[in-house]
Amino acid sequence: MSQVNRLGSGGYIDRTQTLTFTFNGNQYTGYKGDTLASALLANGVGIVNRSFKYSRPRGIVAAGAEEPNAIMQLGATEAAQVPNIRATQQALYSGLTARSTNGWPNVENDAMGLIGKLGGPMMGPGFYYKTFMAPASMWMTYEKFIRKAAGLGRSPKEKDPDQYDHYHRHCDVLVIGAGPAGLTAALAAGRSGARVILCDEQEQMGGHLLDTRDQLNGKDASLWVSQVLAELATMPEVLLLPRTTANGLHDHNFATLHERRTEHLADTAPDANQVRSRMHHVRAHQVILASGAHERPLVYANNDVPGNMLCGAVSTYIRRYAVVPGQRLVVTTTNDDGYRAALDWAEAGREVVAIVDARPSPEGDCVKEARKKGIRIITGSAVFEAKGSKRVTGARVSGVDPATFTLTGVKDDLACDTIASSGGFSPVVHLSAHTGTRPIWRDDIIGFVPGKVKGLTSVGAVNGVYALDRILADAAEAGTNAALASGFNVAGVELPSVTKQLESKPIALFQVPHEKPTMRAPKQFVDLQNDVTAAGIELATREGFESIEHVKRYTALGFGTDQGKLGNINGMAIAARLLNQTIPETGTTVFRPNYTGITFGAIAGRHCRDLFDPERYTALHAWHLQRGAKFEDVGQWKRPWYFPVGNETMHDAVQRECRAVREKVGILDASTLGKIDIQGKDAREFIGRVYTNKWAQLGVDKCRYGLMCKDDGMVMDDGVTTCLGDNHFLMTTTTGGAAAILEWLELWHQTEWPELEVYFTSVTDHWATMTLSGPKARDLLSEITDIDLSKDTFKFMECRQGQVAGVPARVYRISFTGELTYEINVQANYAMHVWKALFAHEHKYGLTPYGTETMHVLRAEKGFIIVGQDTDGSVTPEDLGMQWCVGYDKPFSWIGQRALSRPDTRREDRKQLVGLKPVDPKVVLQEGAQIVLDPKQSIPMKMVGHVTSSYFSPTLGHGFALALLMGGSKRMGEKVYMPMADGTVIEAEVVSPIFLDPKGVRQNV
Amino acid sequence: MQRYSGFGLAKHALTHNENWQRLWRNPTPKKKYDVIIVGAGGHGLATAYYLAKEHGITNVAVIEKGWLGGGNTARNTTIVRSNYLWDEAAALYEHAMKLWEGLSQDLNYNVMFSQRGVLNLGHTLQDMRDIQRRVNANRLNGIDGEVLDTQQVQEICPILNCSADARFPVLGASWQPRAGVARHDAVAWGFARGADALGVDLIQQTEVIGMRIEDGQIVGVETNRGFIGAETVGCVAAGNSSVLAKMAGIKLPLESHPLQALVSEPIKPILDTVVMSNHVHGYASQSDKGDLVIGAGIDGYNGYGQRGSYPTIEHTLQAIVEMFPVFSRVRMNRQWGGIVDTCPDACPILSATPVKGLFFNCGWGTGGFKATPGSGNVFAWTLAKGYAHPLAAPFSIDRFVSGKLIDEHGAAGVAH
Amino acid sequence: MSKVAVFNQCPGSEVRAESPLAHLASIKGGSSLVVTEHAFLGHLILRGQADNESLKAAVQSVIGVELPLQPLTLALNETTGASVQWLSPDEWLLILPAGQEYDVEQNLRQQISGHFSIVNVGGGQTLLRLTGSKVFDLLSKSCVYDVHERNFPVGKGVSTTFAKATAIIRRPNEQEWELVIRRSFSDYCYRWIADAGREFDLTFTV
Amino acid sequence: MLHIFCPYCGEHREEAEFRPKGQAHIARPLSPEQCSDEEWADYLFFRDNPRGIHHELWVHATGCRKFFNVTRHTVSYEILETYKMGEKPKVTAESLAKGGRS
Ligand SMILES: Cc1cc2nc3c(=O)[nH]c(=O)nc-3n(C[C@H](O)[C@H](O)[C@H](O)COP(=O)(O)OP(=O)(O)OC[C@H]3O[C@@H](n4cnc5c(N)ncnc54)[C@H](O)[C@@H]3O)c2cc1C
Ligand SMILES: NC(=O)c1ccc[n+]([C@@H]2O[C@H](COP(=O)([O-])OP(=O)(O)OC[C@H]3O[C@@H](n4cnc5c(N)ncnc54)[C@H](O)[C@@H]3O)[C@@H](O)[C@H]2O)c1
Ligand SMILES: Cc1cc2nc3c(=O)[nH]c(=O)nc-3n(C[C@H](O)[C@H](O)[C@H](O)COP(=O)(O)O)c2cc1C
Ligand SMILES: [Zn+2]
Repeated sequence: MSQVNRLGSGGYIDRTQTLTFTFNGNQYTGYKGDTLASALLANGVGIVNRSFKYSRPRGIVAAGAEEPNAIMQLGATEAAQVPNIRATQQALYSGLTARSTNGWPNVENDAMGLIGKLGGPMMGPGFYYKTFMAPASMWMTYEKFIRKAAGLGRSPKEKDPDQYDHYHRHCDVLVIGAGPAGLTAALAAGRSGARVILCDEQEQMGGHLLDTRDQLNGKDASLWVSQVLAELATMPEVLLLPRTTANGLHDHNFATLHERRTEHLADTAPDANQVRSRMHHVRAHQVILASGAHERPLVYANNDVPGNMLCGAVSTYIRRYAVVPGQRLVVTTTNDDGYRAALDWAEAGREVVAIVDARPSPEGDCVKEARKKGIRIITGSAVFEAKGSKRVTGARVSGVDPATFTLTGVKDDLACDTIASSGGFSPVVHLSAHTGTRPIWRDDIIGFVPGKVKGLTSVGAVNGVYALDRILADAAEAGTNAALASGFNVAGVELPSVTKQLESKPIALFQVPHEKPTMRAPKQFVDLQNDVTAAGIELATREGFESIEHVKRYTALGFGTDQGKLGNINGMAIAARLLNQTIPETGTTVFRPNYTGITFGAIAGRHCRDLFDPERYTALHAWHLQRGAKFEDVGQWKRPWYFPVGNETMHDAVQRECRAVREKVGILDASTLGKIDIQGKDAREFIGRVYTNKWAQLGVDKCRYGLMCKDDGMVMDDGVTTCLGDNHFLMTTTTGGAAAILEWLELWHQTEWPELEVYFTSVTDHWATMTLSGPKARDLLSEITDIDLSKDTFKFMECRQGQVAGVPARVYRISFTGELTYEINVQANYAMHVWKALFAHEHKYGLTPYGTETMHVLRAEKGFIIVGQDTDGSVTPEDLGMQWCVGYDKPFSWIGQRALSRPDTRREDRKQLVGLKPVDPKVVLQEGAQIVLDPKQSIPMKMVGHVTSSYFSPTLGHGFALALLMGGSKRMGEKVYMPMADGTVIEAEVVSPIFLDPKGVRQNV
Repeated sequence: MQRYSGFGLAKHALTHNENWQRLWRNPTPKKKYDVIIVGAGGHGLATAYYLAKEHGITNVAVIEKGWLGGGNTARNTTIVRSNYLWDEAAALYEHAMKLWEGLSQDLNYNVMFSQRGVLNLGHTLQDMRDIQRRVNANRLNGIDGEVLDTQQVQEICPILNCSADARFPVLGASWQPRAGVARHDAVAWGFARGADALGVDLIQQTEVIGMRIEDGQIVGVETNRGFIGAETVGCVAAGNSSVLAKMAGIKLPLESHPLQALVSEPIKPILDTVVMSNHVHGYASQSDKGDLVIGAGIDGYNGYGQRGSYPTIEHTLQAIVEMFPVFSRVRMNRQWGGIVDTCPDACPILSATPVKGLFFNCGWGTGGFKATPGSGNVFAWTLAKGYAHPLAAPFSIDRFVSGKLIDEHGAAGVAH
Repeated sequence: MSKVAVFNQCPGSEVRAESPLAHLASIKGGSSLVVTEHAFLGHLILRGQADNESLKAAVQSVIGVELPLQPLTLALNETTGASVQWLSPDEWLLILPAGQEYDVEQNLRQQISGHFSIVNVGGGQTLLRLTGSKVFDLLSKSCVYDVHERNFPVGKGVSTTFAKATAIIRRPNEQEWELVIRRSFSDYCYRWIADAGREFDLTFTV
Repeated sequence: MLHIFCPYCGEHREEAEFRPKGQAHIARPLSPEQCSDEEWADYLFFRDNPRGIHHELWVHATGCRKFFNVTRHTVSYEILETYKMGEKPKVTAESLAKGGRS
C-alpha cells in the first residue's frame, strides 16, 4: 500500500530510508524519522484501536505523550513483546510489528462494540458496585467474565532477552525539555561551564520549534535548533540526552531520567552488549522545567470518532512528518493557535472547510492570515457534535455561550473527514507536583502552572508563557540564574530575533454544550482511554462524589496509561461547572510519577538474576563447590548445608555427618559468623552492658558465651566472646546478625556511652574459621600445629595462638556440638591452605566435612539454641532457661535487664524452652507444629506452644525436638500433643532440652 | 436508600441515569452528637455503620479533614487475609474475614471481594519453619490454609519463577484460599452509603484541630469549622493518630512512615492470585481492570508526605522481576504513598485512653485494610458499651506497659 | 605486658595465599577499562582521637605521611607506596606493601599513647586498580557517589555503596582509581563489574 | 529521595548511604531499675511522631558509620539542619513558630 497521506516534500524524515512494518498483520512502509503514528497516518490508517469499555473505534488524536488511543502491542517474537506502546512516541524501525490492544476479531469490526452500544447506558460509573451481588456465591464467576475484558496489551510469556542499567549522575543544572525554553536555558547554563544535563523525551530535540510556523532570525526555526545543539555538543560538561524522559522528580531535586537506547532500532538490542534502556538517577543542584504545554481538546458529542484530532497534532504531522491526516478539515478552537493547523493544512494543499472559533471577534495575526487565505471563519461558535462512526463525516456547528453553557443561534452541518480542536493549553506541570506541591490556576492563561518548588524554575509554555520572544528571554535568565546558584558565571547568550505575533485572547471553554442535556446527548468523551464521558462526570457529582478525587476514582478519569494528560483539566472544569465551583476550588488530582510508563526491567536495571542480591562466599567456597556441597541461604551468605556423597539423600548425608562428628571428627566452615574486634580500656565494661551475663572476671585467653537482648528484654543475638588481652576482646555474632550487631554496638557507644574508651572493628571477612569437632579433633590437629593441645594446658573455653599448617592462627576451644572442638582462625587468605592441610589427614582420622544441617542436629542434641529459630523476638533469656547466663546483680543495668521485671515478663506461664521426645521414636516432629494439651478439644483449640527445632538423632536413635511451651519448665514428664494437617495427632513427652551429655563431659575431654 | 441491583441499572438506563440518588448527604454539622468518629477512612466509616446498625446509635458524626476514604483506604494494595500467627490477631482478622464474606450483600454495594487466594512464599529454611508454624496455628484456630511445596506453588502461579537457580529459590508457600482482594474505594463508599442511610452525618473537608476535655472527660472536638460536641469520641485516623493524640495530651507508641505502592499499566489478566514474598520484599496481584498492583516495604524515616523514596520502588520492582521475569517489559504506570501508623509489635491499638470517653483505633500500619469491617465492628461495640469488645481487649494500649505485646512482625514483614 | 594481643598473621612464603578473587577467571578485553587486583597488601584499621598528638606523630614517623584529618582525604607515601585514608573522624585505613602490616602495627603501637586501636583487616578486603577512559562510566553505573573530576580530585577517598555492596573508592593519581572491596562480596563485585563493564570491552586481571 | 549532609564527612550524600534510626535525643534512663513500668514503656515505645519538625537519628551506614541528628520536616521532607551527636538542634518547632529562623 502506498503512503496516501504523505506529502511530496517537507518534514524531518529521511525519504531515502524506507522502512517496512506491519500493523494488525498488514504490511506498510514509512520512513526513517517517522513515529509509528505518523507512519500509520501516512498510510491512511484511521482506526488504530477499540475503546476499553464500549469498544468504540478510535483513531490517533495527538502526536506526543498525551496520546490516549494509539496504544499498541509491539514485538515480532514472544520474548520481545511489549504491551501498551504509545504509537506517537515509538520511532519506526524496519520490521516493527504492531497490533491493536483491543478489538475482536479486529479493530475494524469488533464484536464487543455491539455490547458497548447496547449495554452502554448501563455501564456508566459505578456499574460494578451496583450489581453482580446476588447470589453471593456467583461473584467469582461474574468476575471471571469481567476479567476477560480487562487490560490493554499483554505481558510477554518469556524472559526478557535485553539488559538494562543505571547511571548515577550529579549535575549543577538539569534541564527537562529541549524546546526553545530548554535549549536556551541549557545554552546559558552550559556556557558558564556548569555541569548541565539536557533531556527530551522525543527522538529529536527542538520541541515545538520542529513544527512551528514561527521563524527565528528570519529563518526556519529548526536551523537555530541545530546551531544550539551543535554548540552544546562541544561543551565537555554538557550531557545531551535525547529520547530521554524525565519520569519522576523526587525530594531534594532527585530526578529519574529514562533513556531509550535501542527501542527505536529494533525489538531487542541489535548488539548483545548494548543496553535497551538506561535509567539516569540524577541529583541536580538546580532543575529547570521546560516541559511545554499540552493542547486541550474540546469535549463535544462523538468527539472520539476517528478523524477527531488536536490542532497542534495536525500541524505536527504536516510540518514534521509531511503527513496530512485527512482531506477536509474543520477546526474548532478557543484560541489563535487553532488557526495554525488550518493554515498548515491549507498550505499542504488540502481543503479547510472552516475554522469555528468560540470567540465572538478574534483579531490575532493568525486570524488575519486565515482570512487573507480565504478560509471560512465561523465566530462565536463551536463544533458540538461530530458525525460518523468509523470516520468523521461531518461536524455539527452552532453558536455557543460558554457563560450560560447553552447553544445559541443557528446550527450548521459541515461535511468533513477531520475535526481538529483546540481548547487551549495545559502546561506540563507534572514533574513540579511530584514532591507534593500543588499547581496554581491562572485565569489569564486558562491553565495550571507549577507551584513553588525549592531549586526548580519553570520556563516557557509550562510556565504559561507562550510568546516565543518571552520564552527565550525567560529561559536565558533561568539558565543564567541556575548556573549562578551553582556557583558559575555566565557570559551571556544572544537571543535570536523573533517576529512578534499579535494574539487575541483565548476564551475558556471545555465542554461544548449540546442540544440535548449531557445525560441524553451522544457521548462526549473526556478521558478517551477509559471511556469517561461528561455524562459520567455528571452522574458522579449527582451521586455525591463531589471531591475531584472522588470523581476520578468513581469514573476512572485519568487512570489510564496517559494519566489524563489530555482529559484531566477538562474533567475538572466540567466537575467545577456542575458543582458550581471555580476550577481552582475544584483543584487537580495528584500528579505522580511516572510521567510516562517505564518498564519494570528498566527500573530494576542490572539488579536482577544473579545480581539481584549479593551472594557472599567464604574463603573456602570453591572447595565446598568441588566437594559437591548443597548450599543454604543464610542472609546473603551461601553456606554449605550438607555434603552428599554419591547419591545420598539429605537425610543419609546428615546422619553420616553427625556420626562422623560424634565418633571421629568433622569440620565445619564457620567463617560466616560475625566477628568484631573490640579494643580499649573500657572494652570489658562495654561488653558487660550489652550482654546479659558477667564479664568482669573473664581472664586473658578465656572464652565465654554471651546472650544479647534488646532493651525490651527479648533475646536478639548470641555468641562467644574471647578476652585476648585486658583491653582486647573478640566478639562473635550469629551469621545473620553480624552487620546489625556491629551497628548496635556503635549505636550505644556513639549515642549513650561515648565516654567509654572502646573501638569496634569488623573482622568477619578477615578471619576464616574452621571448626574441627569430634573425639579425634585433637589427634588430627596435633598433626599440623605447634600448639600444646593437651587437655590440661589448653582447656575448654580457652584460646591459644600458634601455627597451624605453618600459618599463624588463633585456636579457640569452644564447642557448639558438645564434642571436643577446636575453632581454627587464620587470616582468610591462608584458609584454603590450612583446610587442605587438614584434609591431607582426611582418611587417617575419618575427617568429614559437615554443613549447617548437621551443625543444627548436633547443637540441638545439646539443647543449644539458634537465635531466630528457637527464638522469635518474644523470648527472654529466662524463657530459654538460661538464667545461668543472666547477671542479675551486675552493677550496671545491662540492656534488657529492666524489661525482665515487667508484669508480662514475670508471668510463670510464659512459653519456655523444653525438649520434646516423640512417643514413637521413629517420628520426627514437624518444625512449626503447634502443641496442645488436650487433643480432643474442638476448634479453635487452645495452643500452648510450638516446635522450634526437630531432627532425627543417629546418636540418640530417635527423633527429638526443641519447643517453646507455656509453663514448660514445670511440665517435665507430661505428655503433649500435636494435631497435624493430615489428621494424625502426634504425642510427645516433655523433657529437658539437653538430650546428650548434660554434664558436658564430651567437650571437656 | 435506593436499592441497587442489575434490574435497577437497566431501569435507570432507560431514564438516562438521571434519577440516581446521592450515596450520602452533605450535612451541616450539628452542635452535638452522641458519638464523633474522627477520620472517614474505611475503619471510621465501618465503625459508624455498625454503631448505627448494630447498636442503634445513629446520632453520630464522622469528621473527615479531606474526602472520605482518601487516606490509606485509597492507597492500599487491597490484600485481605486472616492467616495471622498469634491467636489474638488471628481471631480479630478472621472476624473481619467472615464479615467480608457477606459484605457486598449486607451493604447492598458490591465491594468486589474476590477470594482468589493468597500465596506467602518461603525462600529459606527458616521461612518454611515460620510458614509451617503459622499455618498450623491457623488450622487449629479454624482458619483455612495449607503449606505448599514448590511444585504446588508453580501450579497455582505458573508465571512465578520457581526455578532452583533463582537468587532465592521458592521453597514453598503458605496458601490461604479464602483470602484475596477487594475494591478498596468501594469499601469506603459502601460503608459511607450504609451509614448515611442509617442517619450518620458524614462531614467532609472538616479537620479536627483540638480536643476539648473537661475534668478528664472528652466533651467534643474543635474543628476548622467550629466546635462539635460529643462525650464519646473515637479517633480512627491511621497515620495522623499521633497528631490527634497530642491534641488530647496523650502519646502513642506509633511512628508514621511512608508506605508506597505502584501499579503497572493495564495488561490482559495473567496473574489470578495474590503472591507475596517477605524475603525478596515485594508482592503483586492483578486488578479486574488489568493493572498489576504491587506493594513495597515501608520507608525507614517518619513521613506524613504521602510519598516515599525512589529506592524503595526500585527495590520492589527488582523483587517483582526476580519473582516474575516475564514482567520485565511491562511498564509501571503510577506510584504513590500512604502514611502508615506502625506499632512496635505490628499489631493495632483498639483502646480506651486516660481521657474518659476518648478511644483510639489505630496502629494498623501496613496491613489494616483487611480488617476494615472487623475493626469497625468491634470498635463500634467498644464505643457503644464503653469498654473493650473481647476481640479488641488484647489490643489495649496497656500492653506496652505490661509487656504483653503481640508480635506479628513475621506476618507483616512486607506491608500488606 | 601488652593489654592487646597482636601477632604476625603472615606465614612464610611457602604457604600459598589465595586472594578473594582466586577462584575467578581473568577477562581479556581492550584498554578503555582495565581492572587489576592487587592482592595481599597490608590493610590496617587505625582508630583513635584526631587530637591525639602521639597518634599524629606516630603516623608521620612510621608511615612517612601526615595523618589526614580533613574528611575524605588520602595521604600517600610515593616512595613506599603506603597510604593512609580518612574513613571517619576517628578511623583511618592504612594500606601497606605486602608483609609490612605486623611491623607497622608494632611500631605504631609503641609510639601511640592514650586510647586507640589497630586492627589487621588484610584478609578481609582486597584492592582493585582501575584505569582507562571508561572508569568514570563504570563507577557512575555502580555507585551513588559523584565521581566527577570536580567532586573527586586526586587525593580523595570515600566509602560508599557499590551496587548492593559497600566499597572504598580512592583516587591516588590522575591515571588510576582504586576500589577496596570486602572479601565476601568480592565475587559479587567481580560479577557486577564484568556485567556493567561489558559494553566498555572490559579487561579484568585477577 | 533525600540528600543528606553528613556533619562528619562534611558533604551531602545520597540517602542510599544512610539509615534512619528513629527519634533523636531519646536518652536511656540513668537508673532503669528505679523506673516505673510506665516510664520504661515510655522510653521503649512511645514517640513524638510529629507532623512537622522532627529531630531524628540517622547513621551514615556505608560512609563514615557515624550516628548524627537531622532536623527534618515530616511533610515537606525538607532538612533544616544536621548536627553531630551530643549537640542540640538549632531549629525546633518552637523556634520556627517564633520566627526564629530566616
Ligand atoms: C501503600 C499501602 C498499601 C497497603 N496495603 C494493604 C493491604 O494490601 N492490605 C491491608 O490489609 N492493608 C494495607 N494497607 C494498610 C491499610 O491501608 C490501612 O491499614 C487501612 O486502610 C487503614 O484504614 P483507616 O480507615 O484506619 O485509615 P485511613 O483510610 O487512613 O483513614 C483515616 C482518615 O482520618 C482522617 N483524618 C486524619 N486526621 C484527621 C483530623 N485531624 N481530622 C479529621 N480527619 C482526620 C484522614 O484524612 C483519613 O481519611 C496498606 C497501606 C498503604 C499505605
Ligand atoms: N498559545 C501559544 O501560542 C502556544 C501554546 C503552546 C506552545 N506554543 C509554542 O510552543 C513552544 C513552547 O516552548 P517550550 O520550550 O516551553 O515547550 P516545547 O513544547 O517546545 O518543548 C517542550 C519539550 O519538552 C519535552 N518534554 C515534556 N515533558 C518531558 C519530560 N517529562 N521529559 C522529557 N521531555 C519532556 C517535550 O517533548 C518537548 O520536546 C513555543 O514555540 C511556543 O511558541 C505556543
Ligand atoms: C488498588 C489500587 C489500584 C490502582 N490502580 C490505578 C490505576 O489503574 N491507574 C492509576 O492511575 N492509578 C491507580 N491507583 C492509584 C491512584 O491513582 C492514586 O495514586 C492512589 O489512590 C493514591 O492517591 P493520590 O495519588 O491521589 O495521592 C490505584 C490505587 C490502588 C490503591
Ligand atoms: Zn559521614
